[in-house]
Amino acid sequence: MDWLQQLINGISLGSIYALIALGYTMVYGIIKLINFAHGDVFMLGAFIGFFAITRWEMGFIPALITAMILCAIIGVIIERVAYKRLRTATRIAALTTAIGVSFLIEYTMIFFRGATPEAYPQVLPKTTINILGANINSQTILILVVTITLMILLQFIVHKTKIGKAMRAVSHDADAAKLMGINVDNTISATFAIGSSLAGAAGVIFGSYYTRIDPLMGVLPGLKAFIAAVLGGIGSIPGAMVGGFILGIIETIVSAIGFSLWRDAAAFVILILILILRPAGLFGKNIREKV
Amino acid sequence: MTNPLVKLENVGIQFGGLKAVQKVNMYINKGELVGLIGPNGAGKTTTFNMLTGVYTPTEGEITFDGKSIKGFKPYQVTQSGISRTFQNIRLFKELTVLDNVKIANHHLANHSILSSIFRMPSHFKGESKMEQESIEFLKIFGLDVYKDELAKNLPYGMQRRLEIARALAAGPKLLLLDEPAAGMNPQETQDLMELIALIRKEFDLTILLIEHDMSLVMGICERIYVLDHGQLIAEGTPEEIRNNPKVIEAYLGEEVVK
Amino acid sequence: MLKVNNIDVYYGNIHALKNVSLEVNEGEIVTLIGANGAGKTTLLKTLSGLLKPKHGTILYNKQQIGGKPAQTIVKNGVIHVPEGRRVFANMTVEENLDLGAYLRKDRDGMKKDLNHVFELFPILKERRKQLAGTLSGGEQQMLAIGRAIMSKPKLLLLDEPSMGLAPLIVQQIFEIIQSINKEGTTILLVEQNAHMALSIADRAYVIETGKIVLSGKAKELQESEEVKAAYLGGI
Amino acid sequence: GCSGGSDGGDDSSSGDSGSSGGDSDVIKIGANLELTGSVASYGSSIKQGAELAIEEINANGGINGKQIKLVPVDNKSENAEAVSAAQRLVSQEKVDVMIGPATSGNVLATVQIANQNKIPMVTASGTAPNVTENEDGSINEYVFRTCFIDPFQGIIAANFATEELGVKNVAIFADNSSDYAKGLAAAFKEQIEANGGKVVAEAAYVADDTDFKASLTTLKSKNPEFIFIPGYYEEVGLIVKQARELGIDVPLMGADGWDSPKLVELAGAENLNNSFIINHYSSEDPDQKIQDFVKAFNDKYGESPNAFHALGYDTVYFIKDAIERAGSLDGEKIKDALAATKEISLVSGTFSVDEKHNAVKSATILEYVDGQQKFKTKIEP
Amino acid sequence: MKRSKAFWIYLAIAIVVYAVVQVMFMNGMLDIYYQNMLITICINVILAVSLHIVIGITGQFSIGHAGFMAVGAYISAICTMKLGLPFIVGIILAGIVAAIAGLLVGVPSLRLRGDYLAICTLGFAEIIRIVFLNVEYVGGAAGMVVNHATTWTYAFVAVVITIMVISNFTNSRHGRSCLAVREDEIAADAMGINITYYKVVAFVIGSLFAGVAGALYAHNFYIIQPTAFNFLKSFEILIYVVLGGLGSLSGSIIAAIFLTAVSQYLQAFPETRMIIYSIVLILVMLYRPSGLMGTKELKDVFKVKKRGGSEA
Ligand SMILES: Nc1ncnc2c1ncn2[C@@H]1O[C@H](COP(=O)(O)OP(=O)(O)OP(=O)(O)O)[C@@H](O)[C@H]1O
Ligand SMILES: Nc1ncnc2c1ncn2[C@@H]1O[C@H](COP(=O)(O)OP(=O)(O)OP(=O)(O)O)[C@@H](O)[C@H]1O
Ligand SMILES: [Mg+2]
Ligand SMILES: [Mg+2]
Repeated sequence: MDWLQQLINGISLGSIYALIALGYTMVYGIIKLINFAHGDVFMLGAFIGFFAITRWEMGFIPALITAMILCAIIGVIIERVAYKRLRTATRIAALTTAIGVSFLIEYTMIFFRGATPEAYPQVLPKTTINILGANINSQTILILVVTITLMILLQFIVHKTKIGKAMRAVSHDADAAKLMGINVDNTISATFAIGSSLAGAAGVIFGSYYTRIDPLMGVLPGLKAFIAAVLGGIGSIPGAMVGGFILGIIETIVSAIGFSLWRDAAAFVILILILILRPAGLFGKNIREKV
Repeated sequence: MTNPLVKLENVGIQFGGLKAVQKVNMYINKGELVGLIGPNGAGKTTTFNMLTGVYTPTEGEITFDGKSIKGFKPYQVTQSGISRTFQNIRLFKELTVLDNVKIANHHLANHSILSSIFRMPSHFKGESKMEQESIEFLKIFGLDVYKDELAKNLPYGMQRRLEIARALAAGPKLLLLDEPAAGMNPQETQDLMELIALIRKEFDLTILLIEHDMSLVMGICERIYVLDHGQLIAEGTPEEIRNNPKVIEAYLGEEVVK
Repeated sequence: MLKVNNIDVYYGNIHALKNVSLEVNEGEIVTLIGANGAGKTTLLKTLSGLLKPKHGTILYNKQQIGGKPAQTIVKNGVIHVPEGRRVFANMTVEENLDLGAYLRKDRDGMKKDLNHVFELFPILKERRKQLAGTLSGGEQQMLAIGRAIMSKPKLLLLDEPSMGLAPLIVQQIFEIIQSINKEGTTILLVEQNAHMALSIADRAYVIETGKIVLSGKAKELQESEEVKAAYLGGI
Repeated sequence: GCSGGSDGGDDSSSGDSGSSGGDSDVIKIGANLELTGSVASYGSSIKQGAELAIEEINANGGINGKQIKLVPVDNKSENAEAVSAAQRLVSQEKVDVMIGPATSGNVLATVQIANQNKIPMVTASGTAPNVTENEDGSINEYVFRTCFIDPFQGIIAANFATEELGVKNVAIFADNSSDYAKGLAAAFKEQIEANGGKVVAEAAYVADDTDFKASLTTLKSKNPEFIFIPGYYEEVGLIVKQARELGIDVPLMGADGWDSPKLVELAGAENLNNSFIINHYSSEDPDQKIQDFVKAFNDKYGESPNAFHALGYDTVYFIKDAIERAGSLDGEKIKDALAATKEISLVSGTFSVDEKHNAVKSATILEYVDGQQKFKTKIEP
Repeated sequence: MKRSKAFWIYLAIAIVVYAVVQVMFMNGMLDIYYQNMLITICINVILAVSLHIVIGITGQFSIGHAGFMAVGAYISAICTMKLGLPFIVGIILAGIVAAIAGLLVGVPSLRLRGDYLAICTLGFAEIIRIVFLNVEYVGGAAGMVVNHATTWTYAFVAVVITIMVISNFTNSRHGRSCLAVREDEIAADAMGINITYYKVVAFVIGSLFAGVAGALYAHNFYIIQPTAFNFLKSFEILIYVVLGGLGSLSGSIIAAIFLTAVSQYLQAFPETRMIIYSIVLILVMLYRPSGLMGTKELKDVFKVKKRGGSEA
């Protein structure tokens, strides 16, 4: 029953990617910025959760909520301070700033607490369920449920609510959106708040699932999550989730057949193939510029 | 009559379910100035896009100068002698006026990358020839005073002219103008008409133009095609078109005719 | 209704509007004509809050709105149909229209207005589910006006609504402008098509390189030799 | 005993100072370390250890009456930066001795600078054999280390597996992004096969991975009786945890890269049962020196030391001992003194420097029992 | 005539700079630390300029430049260390093979635009790195020990050639075509420019010089390891180009020099090094989003000044 175990491994890895990718895709969707700092907000979320649990002695759920709220605030601050002025600048200037913000968060964190990792306390009850010879961790199921729930919630927000419509309008043409009476600044802030709180949630869940957190922990998952978002079609919420799962499963397969060192390469190969064959990703709409 | 310069036979294109253009048959003889009019969304720009290789027709055949150009990439179409302007101005905004024209002139020069990198004589010869020719074009359009200005800093009317100058610099036999008078006031439109007449003579051009300004279309076109819902509904001289009830109903409305 | 007093607007160092004053009374159609780059668009953008005046005041129903954020101005019923259509390209026609009614809460009224828009522009009804970005230029212009109607404008700012439209549609648009006006909406119309604009307007202003150079009754301006020479061409 | 904490400074001399550097009342120790970048935690740990040692030494009167000044320079965990950092230390800061980078790669990038400028360099954790010994068998004269070399630990682990645990079919799960882990894995494999055992499965991971389940599942299906996991505690903690979750309950073993109190927190005490670590020392060791170190470290930094901390600490004492014996700050003399080090007793064990400039020291094998390292056996080199 | 004058001026400046530095080495005013710093600056300038042609001139958003640098580094190291070829051959082969790598990467990926291209090039660079990580012939993770061969002369000559080639390319009909591609692909296409061809050409030239920089790098730092060429390295190069001003050759050169110097200076402040670096980066981007030089070149700045001066 190895393959079943591997499938479960893949899904549990993928759901973490998916969770981060959801926030990525939202932020990208609205201001077309590859927010490299997203992975670092994820890291901050993990640390906030850690402190909430160890210092302030909170339970898992309160810690999760605290991390989400604080990350939302951090996300809004980052946007207001660093990105807002650059809305009309070139994409590459914004991207460079995002790289700068990412470094700043990482190294400020290192400055205050060093680079050594921290171990998350065991907060989630853990039972291992054995199905057909495969071990499923109850946490895996929890993550899966959380990811899918959040995905549905987000999809609802973006497509059915007023703020969602405003988000999409702003993403296409901010000036025209203003003329509809939409408060563009608030809409963008709301997007960052939602995206960052998702990253925060992902951080706490990641921490309690894998136990290790450190100031640079956001770099790789951030990149992977971005790949997942692109795979699924950036801007598409179900796409981000499916992209996350696909990436998780592919990485698992590659490792399982003994090519674990090529795992990241495989992720990129898939990404490139998708981009070349279906540039808008699996769920994205490819709209050609009309001339 | 001799062979037409360009011929569209049963050309059509579909976007998803939408048949934007269907079964269009058109020809333009060498030296003619032909208009293409029709309601918004009729498929005029789409027809230009098919002619210039931006879209590949899903059916039909396009021949230019006796050869099929269907499936050509836009740059290949241009190199074989068709160039165009755009409905929404698409200049190289951050480049100078002169560079805009030189770029269009590009494919007429032939010094290689290596000769440029190593600054061989052919590079200097080629570049100075390009420079001279480009300035000539600018002079015709009264743009030579602006030659070192960035394109984005030109007044709108000048930008429209520059678009035409640039298209001409690509050395076309057939020039396609997509709403050249859009956004111009009547006075400017008048000037434009004179300009078109001038370059046509000067460069021995064949011109196909799209325009909603009837004063221009009726004033200078020798023959007019009318598209509606992707299909040709009329063809004829300005006089015939003006009085064609189908065209009046679909496009002109009563007022214009008066 | 609208009173603009001595405003100056800059783009960085470029002084785009110089000491501009104008007035629009309730129920009027006022048109602003002028050559390319004269500053017409700049003026409308300032009125709708996309740009901020450096000096001067803009009074709307006696309230200062100059420099206020766009959404506040929209809330007050000043609706701007921007130049170059600016429809939401990746959203459907229907979603675009919905966004026009972003600040509205009266569902019944919205439904009625939607039907009204579809009556005015039947092609939009046909293309309801199509993405706005793939519409032709003319269709997009109609959508932009339709979207503005959905915002229930009290004062409608129209920036070159006839640009790139077929003659028949231009006539229609001008008829629609008049009928919107009859229904009680005040209109400030910016146009290149001076003939048409002057023929439906009550009053007109002429702007040249950022300054108002002429103003008066539309009929009078239409007869004025100056205007004829500069803006009406030799027709 | 020699050096150690409390009674180190008051030896002989201190009168004259045949210093080569300009200012005569301080000894400058440059530290070219990974303080930012991908392995910042290693470099920072070494720096903390070194700072503690220097503080102690200075408090006790310094070396030959001179205070030590640490000049830390960041190499961003990059080869290129390591080179310029070394050059900076040598030509700008004019240091007397250098503490070398933490990773073998970065040490290799700087060995020629140490040699050419005759500034002795000691790495705390550059374990690759070719750090001190070139491919052609020549020795990098000015380069030393306080850590084990890779093959040593690999062989010990293999012998322990076959002899003490009596297993035959083993698996290896190595950190492939680290030459350290790869070196250990290679030596282990060779020795296991020499001992008549068999490597039934091999897998690898790279630093910063967090999910190892796919490879572990594959390893499990080959039914090994023992898994050797050379690597660093950051990943090993997660590997052990995930292995146990997947139902892998065979003995696991690693080397000094495992050593950190964090390992227990990361893996969970229970999961670590039935696993073994090769280390320089045991923090359980009642030896006063070790207990003093652990306490002093805890007092200063509020956490328990890991192997990098201990090695960084020892590196300073190793240098101090040599300078004292050299009686001069001349690079060549210090180098000779370092090379002549015999039986120096430090926190990470008692060691001598052999002709290849490697630290010859005993290794301790410890077993994790409910989160505590329990002494299992000691292996002499 | 005008152009060749510019060329001679350029050459004269280069010779003077070279001579001055050389003299300072000889009389010991610059020690090995500064020598190494100058070589590092040269390498970074080559990297910056070679990415400038891709991003600044052609507008193709590539953030995987370190991949081509890696190819150059490893190829040259193989040439000198394994095959015993002279260093200069190593440099040339490094450039050629990196250019071929650029071609192989460019042809499929340059069909993409903007951020998608960015992420695709990033992916390719990581794949290249992972390949080297897994090839034992070049030492895998442990890397390859490489003899020191890069001298100030090699580095400086390489910089001079790189700048000359790229600036000559830019100031020709070919460079203008690349600019057109940057400005508006659809319009460029309609003007008869084979946009794919020029994108690939620019990418190949960029990769070629990145390969040369890689060769100099490999032979300057004694060892090469795959981690040296990860995406952070690519970002570093990207930052030179963006900070200098997209489209400005002299801007990228100045930024590369400035940032290399700052980074070396900050070595002694490890705790705050990256914090300062990132704050500088963010501030420049916020207050000069088009980079230090914008699209201007150094000579434009002087021209304006001169004109202003004569009027006054
Ligand atoms: N890429 C595309 N995808 C989907 N539909 C398209 C696309 N391009 C054009 N269309 C549709 O084809 C039809 C014809 O468009 P076209 O731009 O050719 O009109 P036009 O005649 O130029 O109109 P106008 O005078 O307003 O510019 C329109 O209904 C438009 O929506
Ligand atoms: N974003 C901008 N930045 C700098 N200058 C601008 C900007 N937008 C407009 N301008 C300048 O301001 C002046 C007025 O422009 P505006 O767009 O208001 O003219 P307009 O009368 O609407 O012309 P058109 O008929 O072309 O629409 C012009 O000189 C123009 O170049
Ligand atoms: Mg059109
Ligand atoms: Mg305007």
